[in-house]
Amino acid sequence: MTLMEYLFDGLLGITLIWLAARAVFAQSLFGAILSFIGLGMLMALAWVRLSAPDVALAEAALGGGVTGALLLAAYNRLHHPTSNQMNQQDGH
Amino acid sequence: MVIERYRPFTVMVAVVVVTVSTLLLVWAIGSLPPESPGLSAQVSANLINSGVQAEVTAVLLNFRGYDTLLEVSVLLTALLGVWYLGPFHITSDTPVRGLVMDNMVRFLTPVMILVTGYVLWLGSHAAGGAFQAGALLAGAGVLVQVVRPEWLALRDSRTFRGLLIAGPAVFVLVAAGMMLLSGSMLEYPREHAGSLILLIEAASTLSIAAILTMLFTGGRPHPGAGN
Amino acid sequence: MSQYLWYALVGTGLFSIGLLGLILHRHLLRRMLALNVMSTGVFMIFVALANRNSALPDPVPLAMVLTGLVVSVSATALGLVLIEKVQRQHGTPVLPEDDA
Amino acid sequence: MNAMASLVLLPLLGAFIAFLIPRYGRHIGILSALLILFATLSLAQQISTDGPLRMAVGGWQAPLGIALYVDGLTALLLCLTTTVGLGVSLYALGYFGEGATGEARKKHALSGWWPLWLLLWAALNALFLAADVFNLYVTLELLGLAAVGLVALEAQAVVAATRYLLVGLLGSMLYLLGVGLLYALYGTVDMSGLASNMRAEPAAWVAMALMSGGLLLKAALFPLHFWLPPAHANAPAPVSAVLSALVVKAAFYALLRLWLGPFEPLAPALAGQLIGFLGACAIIWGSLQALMAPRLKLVVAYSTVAQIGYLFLWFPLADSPTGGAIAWYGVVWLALSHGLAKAGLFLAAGNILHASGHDRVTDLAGVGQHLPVTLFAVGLSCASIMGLPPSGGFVGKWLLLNAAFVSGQWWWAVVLLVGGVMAAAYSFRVLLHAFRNKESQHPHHIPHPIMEWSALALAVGAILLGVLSAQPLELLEVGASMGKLALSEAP
Repeated sequence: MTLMEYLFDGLLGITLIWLAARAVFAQSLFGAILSFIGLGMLMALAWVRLSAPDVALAEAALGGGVTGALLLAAYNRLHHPTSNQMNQQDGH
Repeated sequence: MVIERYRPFTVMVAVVVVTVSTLLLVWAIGSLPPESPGLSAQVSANLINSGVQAEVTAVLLNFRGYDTLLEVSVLLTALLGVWYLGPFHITSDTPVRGLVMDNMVRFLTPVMILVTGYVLWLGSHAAGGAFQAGALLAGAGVLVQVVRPEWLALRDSRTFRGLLIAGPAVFVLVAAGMMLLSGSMLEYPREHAGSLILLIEAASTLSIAAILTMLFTGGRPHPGAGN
Repeated sequence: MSQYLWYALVGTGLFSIGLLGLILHRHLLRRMLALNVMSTGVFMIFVALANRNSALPDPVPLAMVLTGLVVSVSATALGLVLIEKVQRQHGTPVLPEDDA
Repeated sequence: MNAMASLVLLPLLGAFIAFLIPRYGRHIGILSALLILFATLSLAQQISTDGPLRMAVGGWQAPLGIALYVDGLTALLLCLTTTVGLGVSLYALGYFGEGATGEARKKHALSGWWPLWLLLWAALNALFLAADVFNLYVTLELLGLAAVGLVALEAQAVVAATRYLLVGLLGSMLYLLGVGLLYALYGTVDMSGLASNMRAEPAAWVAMALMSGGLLLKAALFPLHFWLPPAHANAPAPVSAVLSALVVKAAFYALLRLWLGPFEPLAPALAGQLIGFLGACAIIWGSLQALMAPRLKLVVAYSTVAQIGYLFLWFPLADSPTGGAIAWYGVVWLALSHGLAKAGLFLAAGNILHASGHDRVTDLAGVGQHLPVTLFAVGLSCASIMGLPPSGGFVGKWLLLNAAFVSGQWWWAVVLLVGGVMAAAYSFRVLLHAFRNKESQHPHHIPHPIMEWSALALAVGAILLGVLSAQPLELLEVGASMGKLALSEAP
């Protein structure tokens, strides 16, 4: 491995840890969620570095993408509790 | 960072637990042998009989296909949990609109559908496959749901429920069919392995995408016609 | 330090940060985030350890991680909707007995 | 072979169809239950003549593929699952059927029961059959999510369901990390492969700690039991029955398999004593809480915490050359009879709640007048839980007591006796209130007869397990002695 690669892995790892710490302990919940999405995106990079392109693709789509969207949607619902309840009728 | 007020006892417990577990893990990982081939050799040796050329896909859908069968059922179970918790709620009063968003959706959706097909096909010989393709398609679904929900017009109908269970159901039916044919669950006849895997993957992609989009909306949709 | 070891340690770090958050936080959405960070760490350890041979990584742990990713998204989705219901019933996204 | 696969595939398929066509949910549910019964019986028959069975799924031998394994222990637990499952399915016909009360009346809860319950059933069967630690992880997740979905069918139980989910996720995450370490060490996740490679080394110790910790959390061993009482007490009655009778036991079974198989060379005597001590604490603490609980379902839930404790008394006794075998039969008998008795008790409690609209222990007067069958079910279940002869619970406790004396660890016998007395105390507290007559006042609803009789049938099963123990004992003998893994096909 070249020096560049060492540097890259080192920096990536430290950034991942930093984003994880923010995703868990950031002051604002919204910031925490954004950090988590960022973590998912950078994780994809880490998977590529670990020669796991399958996981990279899935992580980018699932970990960052879908989970991020789910978290943001949940955040929205928690913070705008008045505008839900479109219809209470029960279906089958 | 940090700052909710924690009870000192909780903090103490947390610090002790986390320190001990971290040290144990580092100890364990440090003690692992630095070389381990794992099952690479076995996977490559049997790849020729698996019906696909990509190793990860071969493991997921053939060698350890039973895990994957249960796993798509896990996804469906999560959906059912949400489904029976109550009806669908609109997240904001109006969809996100605007010229930029609108054009983006018009452009991106077909592109994402194309890419989904490509990734699914890619799975047979390179990085890709049903999960990645399904997640991508779900991304398109979420985007449309946010900007132009009327395109999807999610309704609780027999057809929609059929779409949700298609992946797991095809998987189970193939497993049961193989059991009746060859006497062993999920043992594909070698010449048909590739097409059976593709069938399972295609159905799973659609179901995964539908389920993930549904999960994003956070509840059961309203009943529509045809139910 | 070899590459796999470094990433395995980063994975351990993610796991520990998540665990710390899970124990400390009362807000359910934050707990869910912490659990997700933990699972990301677990997956990272899996993939890092699959990289211990000079050639391509062992595909079996990679397949396991893909399985785990889907399971974790499923559980997260169910959890998030449950949290929303808790908030609607109790006015706060915190488990009642934990509220101290 | 086909019977094994059917036990997983049938309920899965049933669940999908029940979701697709909710109108026929109950028909599909009962049909699936009957087919599962048939598959279970033929599997039990098969292994009692041919010995333990191992199946390579997809024709791929371990370590590349996944193996399923059935021996006597597996078969007995599958039989327990099928019996309880059939009883609960019949009960659900009434509970979620016409004239259902409370939350169950809501249509979505009605139609949600069948698909989720069949998924849970598939997960239980798959878990008992698993001989692969990663496959076990997937079944644990399926089990956990289906259980959470079922608990949440009762709107009041949302908080309990959320806590249940978080605890379950933490448990499976710890377990998964352990699996990762084991694979990194030995390049296999097959239990027999692991068992033959296992050596005492750091990563193996840590993996054992992580996996055991995760499973102990799911098995709700004191002090990790905090999540259980609210979830089991607030869920709909048939769900409570399944959770207490089967789901908790599934985690215990997984632990047993791991400690008897892969981790056998590692298990230190000290850990056995520690787990036994926690079991003893669970018995005392759970019984004490049951004695003070204001609601019947909470009494029953805390009783589960205590009864789980008994199962863990096996760990310190297992190593004893003389007492080990006796303790083994004792713990299996306790697990089986508790499964039947607790299912019956929770279903009966559901009837009482259904009839009077509440289940406050001090206001149970009149139950004997209006629900004699249900009260009889409560009585029989309690008899087994207390360990009165000739119930299955008595046989189990008697064997454990013997094992404690024979192995010279008399202190566990003290715990057993104290636990029995306390169980009698909380049982009689309930029964005394329930037997009191009340003037006039009719109950709100008389439960459908099938709800009363299915509860009674399960309770009778718990008693019969003590009387007719020959056949199940014979079945338990199939395979290597005391559930040790004869997992590999003659290497």
